[in-house]
Amino acid sequence: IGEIRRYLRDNNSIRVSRSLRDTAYKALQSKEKLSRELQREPTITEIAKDLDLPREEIVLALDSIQDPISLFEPVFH
Amino acid sequence: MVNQMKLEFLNRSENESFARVAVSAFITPLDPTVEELTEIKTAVSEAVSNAVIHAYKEDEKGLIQLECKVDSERRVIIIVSDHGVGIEDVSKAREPLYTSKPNEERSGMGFTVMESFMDKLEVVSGTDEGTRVTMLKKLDKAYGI
Amino acid sequence: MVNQMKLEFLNRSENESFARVAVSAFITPLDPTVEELTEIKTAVSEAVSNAVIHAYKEDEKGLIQLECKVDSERRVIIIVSDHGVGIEDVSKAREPLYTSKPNEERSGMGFTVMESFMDKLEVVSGTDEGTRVTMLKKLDKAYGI
Ligand SMILES: Nc1ncnc2c1ncn2[C@@H]1O[C@H](COP(=O)(O)OP(=O)(O)O)[C@@H](O)[C@H]1O
Ligand SMILES: Nc1ncnc2c1ncn2[C@@H]1O[C@H](COP(=O)(O)OP(=O)(O)O)[C@@H](O)[C@H]1O
Ligand SMILES: [Mg+2]
Ligand SMILES: [Mg+2]
Repeated sequence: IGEIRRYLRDNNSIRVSRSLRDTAYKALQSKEKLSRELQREPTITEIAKDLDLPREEIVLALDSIQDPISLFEPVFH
Repeated sequence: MVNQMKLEFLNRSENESFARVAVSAFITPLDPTVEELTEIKTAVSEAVSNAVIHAYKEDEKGLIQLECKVDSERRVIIIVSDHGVGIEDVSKAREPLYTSKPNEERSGMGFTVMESFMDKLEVVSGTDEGTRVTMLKKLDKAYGI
Repeated sequence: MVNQMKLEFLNRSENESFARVAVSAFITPLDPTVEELTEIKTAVSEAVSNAVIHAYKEDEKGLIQLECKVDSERRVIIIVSDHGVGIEDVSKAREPLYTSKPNEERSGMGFTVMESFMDKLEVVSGTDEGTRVTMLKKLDKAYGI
């Protein structure tokens, strides 16, 4: 446990907000790439595999960058 | 029901994002596409933000419940409820562009968005009895798993 | 209390990840460090997996509750509870390496992990009365917000 803590301290003193934004950016790129390759929308699992990240990171990150509403609203205005 | 959960949280606007992520995480084992997930999240946002904005009087602390069930046919059922002021005329409230708060830049499109992103929408409400919004969406077949 | 929420879910192993993400999303507005969030998530995992694995008899469907509160001093309080078989001897259960299921590759380190990653750990339990694990962690002050 001491070792895990030291590892975390050395590597992760950054804020969650920044880390999530980085992951979200990668996830969007991966989504574009996989959409082209698969000729359909990729699933969360496929993106997670592509980035070698846990699915839960992807889920959290995808929510951190954009409010889906703000993506959608211009259609109606 | 293959899996189910319930959330309860305060009527604070940051809990809209919390509810959205909680639902996303809960249905992630079904491996939805990003598009399906975005649609469900958007519908959840609209239902929860309605409860945050409309259900309780200004500065009144109120609780919002969200229930989610998934079954073996990949159906996702989401129920958002509050014990707030309720809606007098539900059919009018569901009309596109109708809003009771035109001065606050509300679009009046919340129910329309829920309806178009989900397969089914049911709204049960009554003055001073609170509101209960039930939404259903059947996910496409699973690709990745 | 500045914000609070409650979850309730079935004792299914996939809900461990659900609980972890839900707690993460709930405390994200406080913008913790990645280290703090990882520690909290690991502690939540241990508490929830204990309730999934130990609280109910095999094949018994049981409910698990998780409550989370954050206050104005950046304290995060997490309570995980079940209504399962309970723990006869809590101090023994909390000892490092103690496990009642040595044959199933349990490490017996669950409570030790919770204790070392959080600032406080309280375990209240009794045979057939279920178990209630309360954990507290104070987040470092925020620079970014
Ligand atoms: N949970 C609720 N409690 C009370 N009233 C509600 C609730 N949800 C919706 N309403 C009413 O229904 C109307 C239409 O909702 P909606 O289509 O989401 O538009 P908007 O939120 O932009 O006003 C709201 O303006 C409000 O009067
Ligand atoms: N929610 C619970 N319900 C019943 N027993 C529990 C619960 N949580 C922990 N225990 C008991 O405490 C012991 C120690 O827990 P822990 O330190 O997490 O080790 P492990 O889970 O690897 O066995 C468990 O083996 C179990 O006997
Ligand atoms: Mg609305
Ligand atoms: Mg354990």
